[in-house]
Amino acid sequence: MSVSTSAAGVPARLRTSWRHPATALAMTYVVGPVLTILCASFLLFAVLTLSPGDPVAQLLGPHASDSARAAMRVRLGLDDPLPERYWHWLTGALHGDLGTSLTYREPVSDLLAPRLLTTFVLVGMAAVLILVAGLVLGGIGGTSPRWRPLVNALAGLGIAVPAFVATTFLISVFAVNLGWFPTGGAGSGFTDRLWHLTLPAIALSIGYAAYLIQMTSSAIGEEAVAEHVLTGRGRGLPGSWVFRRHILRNAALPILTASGLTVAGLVAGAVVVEPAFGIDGIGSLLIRSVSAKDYPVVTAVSALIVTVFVVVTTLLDAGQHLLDPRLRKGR
Amino acid sequence: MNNAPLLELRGVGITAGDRRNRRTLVRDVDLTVAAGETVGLVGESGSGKSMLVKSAMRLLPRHAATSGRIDFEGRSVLGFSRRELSAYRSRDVALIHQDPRAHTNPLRTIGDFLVEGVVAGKLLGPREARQRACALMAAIGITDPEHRLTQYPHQLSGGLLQRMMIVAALLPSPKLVFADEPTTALDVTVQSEVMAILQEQIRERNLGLLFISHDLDLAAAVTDSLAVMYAGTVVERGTTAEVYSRPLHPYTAGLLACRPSATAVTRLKPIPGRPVSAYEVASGCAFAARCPFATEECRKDRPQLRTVEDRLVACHRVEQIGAELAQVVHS
Amino acid sequence: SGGSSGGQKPVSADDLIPSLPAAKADVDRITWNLTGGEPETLDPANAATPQSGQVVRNLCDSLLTLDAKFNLKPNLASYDQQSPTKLVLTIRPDTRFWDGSTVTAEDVAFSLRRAADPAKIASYLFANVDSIKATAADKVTVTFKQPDEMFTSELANMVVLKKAFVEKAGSKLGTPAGGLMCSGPFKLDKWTSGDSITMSRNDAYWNRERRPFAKSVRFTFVTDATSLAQSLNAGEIDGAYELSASSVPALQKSKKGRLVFGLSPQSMNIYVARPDGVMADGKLRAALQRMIDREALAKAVYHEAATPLYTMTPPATWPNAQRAAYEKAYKAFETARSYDMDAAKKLVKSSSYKGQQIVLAIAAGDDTQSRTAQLLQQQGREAGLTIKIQSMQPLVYAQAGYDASKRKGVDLMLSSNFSATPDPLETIGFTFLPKQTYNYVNYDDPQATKLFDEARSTFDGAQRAEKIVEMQALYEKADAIIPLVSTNTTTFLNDRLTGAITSFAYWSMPQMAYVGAAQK
Amino acid sequence: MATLTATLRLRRMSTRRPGDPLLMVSAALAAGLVVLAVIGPWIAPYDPAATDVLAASQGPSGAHLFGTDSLGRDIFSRALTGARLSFAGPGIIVLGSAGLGTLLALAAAWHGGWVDRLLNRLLTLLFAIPGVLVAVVAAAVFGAGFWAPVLALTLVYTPYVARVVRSVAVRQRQLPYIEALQLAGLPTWRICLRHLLPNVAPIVLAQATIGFGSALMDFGAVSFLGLGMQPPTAEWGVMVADGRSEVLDGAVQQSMAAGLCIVISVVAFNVLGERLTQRFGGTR
Amino acid sequence: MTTRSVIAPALVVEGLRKEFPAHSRGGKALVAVDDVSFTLERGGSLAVVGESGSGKTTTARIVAGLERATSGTVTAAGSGKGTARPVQMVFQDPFASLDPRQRIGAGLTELLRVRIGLGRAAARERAVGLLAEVGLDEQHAARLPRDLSGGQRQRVAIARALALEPEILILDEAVAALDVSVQAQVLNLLRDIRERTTVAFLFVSHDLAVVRQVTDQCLVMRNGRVVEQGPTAEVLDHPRDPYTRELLDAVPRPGWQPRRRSA
Ligand SMILES: Nc1ncnc2c1ncn2[C@@H]1O[C@H](COP(=O)(O)OP(=O)(O)OP(=O)(O)O)[C@@H](O)[C@H]1O
Ligand SMILES: Nc1ncnc2c1ncn2[C@@H]1O[C@H](COP(=O)(O)OP(=O)(O)OP(=O)(O)O)[C@@H](O)[C@H]1O
Ligand SMILES: [Mg+2]
Ligand SMILES: [Mg+2]
Repeated sequence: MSVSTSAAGVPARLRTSWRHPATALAMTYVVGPVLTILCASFLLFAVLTLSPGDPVAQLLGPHASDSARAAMRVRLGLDDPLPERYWHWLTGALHGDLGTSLTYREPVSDLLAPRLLTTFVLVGMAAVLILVAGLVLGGIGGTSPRWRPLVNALAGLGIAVPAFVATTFLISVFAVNLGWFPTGGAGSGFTDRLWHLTLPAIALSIGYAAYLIQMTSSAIGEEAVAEHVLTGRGRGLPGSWVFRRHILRNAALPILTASGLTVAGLVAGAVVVEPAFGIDGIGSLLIRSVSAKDYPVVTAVSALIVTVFVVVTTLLDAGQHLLDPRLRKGR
Repeated sequence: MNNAPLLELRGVGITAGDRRNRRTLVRDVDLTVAAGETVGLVGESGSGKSMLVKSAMRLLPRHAATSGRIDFEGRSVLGFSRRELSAYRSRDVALIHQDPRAHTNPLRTIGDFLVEGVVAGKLLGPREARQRACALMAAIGITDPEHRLTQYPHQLSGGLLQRMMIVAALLPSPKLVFADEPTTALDVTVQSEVMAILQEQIRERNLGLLFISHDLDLAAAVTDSLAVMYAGTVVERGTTAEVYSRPLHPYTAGLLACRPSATAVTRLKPIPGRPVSAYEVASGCAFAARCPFATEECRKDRPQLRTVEDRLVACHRVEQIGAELAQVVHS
Repeated sequence: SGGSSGGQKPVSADDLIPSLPAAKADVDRITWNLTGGEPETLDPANAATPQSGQVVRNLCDSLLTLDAKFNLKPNLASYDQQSPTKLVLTIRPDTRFWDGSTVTAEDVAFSLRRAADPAKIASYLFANVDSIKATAADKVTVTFKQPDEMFTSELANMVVLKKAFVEKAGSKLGTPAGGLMCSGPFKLDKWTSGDSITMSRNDAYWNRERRPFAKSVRFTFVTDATSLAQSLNAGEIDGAYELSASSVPALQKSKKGRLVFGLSPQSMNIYVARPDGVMADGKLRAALQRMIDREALAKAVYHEAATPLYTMTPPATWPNAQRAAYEKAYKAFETARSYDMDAAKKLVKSSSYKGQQIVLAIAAGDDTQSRTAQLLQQQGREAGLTIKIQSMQPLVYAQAGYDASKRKGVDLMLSSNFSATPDPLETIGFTFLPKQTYNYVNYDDPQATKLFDEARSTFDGAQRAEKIVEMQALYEKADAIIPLVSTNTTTFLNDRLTGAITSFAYWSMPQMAYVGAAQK
Repeated sequence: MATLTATLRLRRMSTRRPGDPLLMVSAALAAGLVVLAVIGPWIAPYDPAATDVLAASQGPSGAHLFGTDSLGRDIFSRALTGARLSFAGPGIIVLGSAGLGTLLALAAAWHGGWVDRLLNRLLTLLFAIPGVLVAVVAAAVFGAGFWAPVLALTLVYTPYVARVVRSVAVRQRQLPYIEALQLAGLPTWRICLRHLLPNVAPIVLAQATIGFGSALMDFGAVSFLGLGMQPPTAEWGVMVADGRSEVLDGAVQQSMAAGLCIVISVVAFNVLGERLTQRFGGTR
Repeated sequence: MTTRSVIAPALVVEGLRKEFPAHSRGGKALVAVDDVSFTLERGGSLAVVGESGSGKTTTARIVAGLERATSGTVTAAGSGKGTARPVQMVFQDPFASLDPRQRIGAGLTELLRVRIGLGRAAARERAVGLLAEVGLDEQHAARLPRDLSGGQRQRVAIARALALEPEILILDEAVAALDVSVQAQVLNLLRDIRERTTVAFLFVSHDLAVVRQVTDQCLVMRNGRVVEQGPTAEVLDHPRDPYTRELLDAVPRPGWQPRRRSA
């Protein structure tokens, strides 16, 4: 996905000039992210609420009387003013109550829990694939000028294969023609689940892995020609020493960032892949709930995706501050 | 070791670029540095000074190639095996760069930086190396050396960092030091101090020094002999005193003449035109276009270095223009 | 593959199969897919979708039931229409809930009253009901405000819950957390949200004959046609109903199992969406009837999982006893509305149509609807009509079904209908009585209305058929609905199993109880 | 200082290097694709909507280069015709986001201070909401179709453009030539439009080119999910989705043809964008 | 030169102070310029020298109006021409002080037309004249900055500054980035300009030899403060402040030996 593939770089954080160190830290790592999550969830909540289509249409079927519909709307609080509804949802969410699904008539948290597990396994597998492929191939591309063109070409191609095209291709080849893998479902039990989720994980990971390969390769490549690396060479340091302590150590920062962002974006990527493979994770749930205008579910899932993203980027930020002495001690 | 000079360059040429457009950066350079001798290499920006040093350490980028002979203590540097090269770089020579900040790894401490050369080369154990580094720092007047070891490059001023570069260069007790414009980025007062330290240490240890600068006055003050470069070639070579007081090449003379005097207000005598790079010169003397004495011959044939009055000069018309040159400089 | 449709000739009603040969032995486990996806709820009063209804029927006993050929039979209760406005249900004496407690008349009355609550989807069925009372230990009496012949057949889909349990479960009833308490042949084991519903055999089931062959049944929720077909082919899933038309060709070739078509009251129609607009011209509607090549549609889009349909009420809604009467009337329409592009073109020419855009609304994301619409568009072009397809958000589309304001600017609506009972009256009522939900064109013929009311109060099948046929002759003239195809129930069953009900009657009976091993 | 000069010279040298074969090839390919997209509907051998049930699901043949789909439509014609819509969406997305992003970036770079900080906050917020989510929700609000995903993706892409352009513009803004122009008393709008903008334009172009590839994929993805363009529209994402139901039958031609079209286009524009970025020295 | 000082000064700077907010948390504000006062005579030439970070550039930028002083006043003689600014500036980096996408001639005519209000033809003519004044000819007008050498660019920058007929020309290390052989050309040009026009120079530099050539007043700064001030020759030949002396001692020259400051 793009946004997926175009996902790049860390959102530049504000460097606020707050006087007190503790305030500044809290600002960067707590208040900012929380504000972002709140704003994002409110935006989504508001936009969705304002969208056309009456959820009651599905709840009561076509033959219900107008008064029954009206009563249902009141019961669900659909006619309350927007801020009130959001506040209601938010306070509930803070107490662990994400509301009740309109279509499934059960608590959103009950809907989410099993699907989160599925999505988590899928995303986890994809993350492993991405990190392994990205770091290994990227490392080869970054260090070996001989292999670099091939690695770059592979990555360039991989980035251009959207998950949904990969999905179709993989199903046709590995599931239908070769019959090695199932085409859908999440499976049950550990190995069965892995087996079911292999193709989806591959489809999900292609674009991201290619992106990571590029980032890794170029981070290492750039670092390898940095002047301080030249100094190291000029001092007769062994190649492996220079590679580990100067190239890898320094390239680790951008690579870590790219890896983190990739993994953070995976949950969103699952939105495309899950429905295509008939996997009932939170991605499929989101798509279904959007068309049913099941706004408690959509808001919860969206908030979850945004939260994962924000938490990961915040951690990355913190990680950078830890790893980079220039940031650590101020300037 | 006998009489062979420490470093000897014979007919060194450097080209760079890809197959379709290769450029000559340095052409046919001869240069020697004897043990305990300080040789100055001066020339304007782009004349190929840094490239020459890099080639002497075999640090040229991949797309650049060296031709000719480079011998260190009679052994061909260009023919070194990997291990020999590593030993050569770690024990025999050291390089001090113009921009210390770019040449130190921002993510590692000064301590790591100082000792890694000797530790990786197994010349000293880590603890011993740190002690030696502290001793050396103290000797060149750096206060609180222990604390400095734990600091990061960004926490040090440029002058201090350049002194650290000197410490790092001297720690493995090399025989020859390349100093590539070590003070260009520094204030005059700091420059004076850094130069004093460098000179002191070089003299104390009786090391060879190839000192690169575009400041003729500075080079003249600290070196025993001088080589003047223009457009990738050495145009004049001799003892500092002679070259400085009585230049034989029109370019050297022009350089001396165009420096504003620190003591008197005079109308300057600039060299017309602009400095060119080696690849911009087709045939003939590179300086011909700017030389007031140039003749048809100068424009056609490239003059070779030849011995004139104990000196090497690359000019067809040395004999004819000697008197006029003296006037140019001293009027 | 078992006696399914012969590949070449179009599937006709005679080729349809009501059920597969009876099961021979027990099986441990059956995995069955709910093609519509995960049920939203198992609360019987709201279980109106194919998938939720299907599951509920296995868990909870309906008062009456159908057989594979749509004949109404007593089940948990037998009925006695004591007068046109009074119906007495007698509950079998030996029936028990899963927890062993007896099913009482109070439970039955409670379940019916609960379904009649206006906040429940099924409540519309109770429009004519006056009261529901437990009148004896085993008797429930239903009285009507006006005679309602349809109510009885709806009892095949009316199930009984244990009152005490329902009151305790509250709003959680029928959710993964709340569960159910019924008396059906299967007990609900576990509903794992997002994954599956499992149920196991109720060994204490009162109806020995209907004792399930399968020890346990697991329902999966695969919605993607490709995935489903692949899982069926691989034997991972044993069977499924209502398979998507697009997977028919692949499954017909399957070596793992057989694909069977059965009679179904489901149909695909075009509704004229509003009384005004370009489609107000009757000639144009008549042209539509003739320009559509229903055979080609059944073939190309449904891969023969459908049969051309020429009246609004599909043959499956005809009561078996009066089949001949209905069929005779139907044949006339079949001839009059047969595919004839020249006739269609003439009709268009003679109409007031001036090349305006005719907007055809479909539900976004519905593959079959989309293909059907594309074919219609193409045939419209041949006939000289410009049809524009407008995909509606599923929710908006659902709303447009009953809310005229959402149909603004829409001329035609593609819509699939289904009537759960073998009784044409229900659909006719909603469509051709004044002010009814689907009466988009404001059809109002007092004569037809009168016939409808009479038919509804006629409990004699033959007489009712007469009235309905007469009424049909009236309302079909309006061409307010252009029937396309009657979609068959497609069933796939793994060869290791048999016994499945393969007509749409499966929806009104504990269909999983019939499925068992093909071999001893 | 001398080395500063030297590196600048070096850069100048590299930017004037005449031949970048990859740049030329990708530019030609991209241009060719755009031309095809424009004239596609006119040169398509068949009516892309014409169904022919008798010739359904055929493999590639002389009459049908890529075969036919399940309704018997010519896939080649559909792919050709589909190029127009498949490109129009991303085209608008890229134009919109590049315009808006550049505007915001210039404003932030010029004013600095709170304007910059506000923009930064806004971008952080937008970054946190995944694009697919926005597109999905937009489809829910405005209804599936062309404009909902296009507008949503425009919004999603804006911060990416804005961030890159902002960093370049800030760098330019700090260069003395801008200060010299200010000192000379030229009006701000003139400096921004006549001097700053032309100098960030190459990077905007490069960014937009890469963005086009991504937008092509995202737009297709939204259609694939059924929330964008709807069948029977000939559009690549729709075609991939449409062809999925035929995959079981072994008829992969529709999905694969459309998928390949997407991949080839994205590669062309990505490579072009990357070469442009390299040439104009921006950051990715 | 002495006769000039009779006229009203071109620039009077009094009690200039500039603080930059602290970079990092908890840090104190950085005082870049602290109580700097000086006067620049009309047609005069004042050098500001000092080590790196002493506040030279900051002072110059405040005078130019590119930075706002924390306190203190800057009074520049109002230019008679009305529209044009009285202060113009030439920057250190010749590779960054021209719009890389604008041709030399176009840049000059733009200024002349927009700021001076000349017509198209007049502006072009004047532009050629200006280029000639800085030793460039008409053919350079059609070039882009990247096609010029560093020295030529710096000439163009000077021409641009002169185009607006300023009272004061600030040169911030304007020759520092140039090769020595070219530096001399530009220094000579600056001298010519001083002789030809009445523009006053505020010449920021750390190179004392250069300062001697082009200025007649001198201001030595350290840590934002003025440590010594006076006629250039006086200051350089008979420095009174130890810091000035140290600066002078550090300049390499024949027979010079580098020395350690402390220890
Ligand atoms: N990596 C490289 N590839 C190609 N050309 C290079 C490279 N590095 C430098 N050059 C070119 O080589 C020539 C000599 O460069 P070099 O850096 O040796 O000059 P220098 O005398 O050290 O100048 P300076 O005083 O600016 O440091 C210049 O024309 C420069 O543009
Ligand atoms: N925009 C700014 N924000 C914060 N601090 C600044 C800023 N500009 C300059 N300073 C600081 O103010 C002090 C004086 O800087 P200034 O540039 O005026 O020195 P300078 O004398 O011109 O030095 P150089 O010779 O290196 O150009 C320095 O410590 C510098 O770090
Ligand atoms: Mg150099
Ligand atoms: Mg400065």
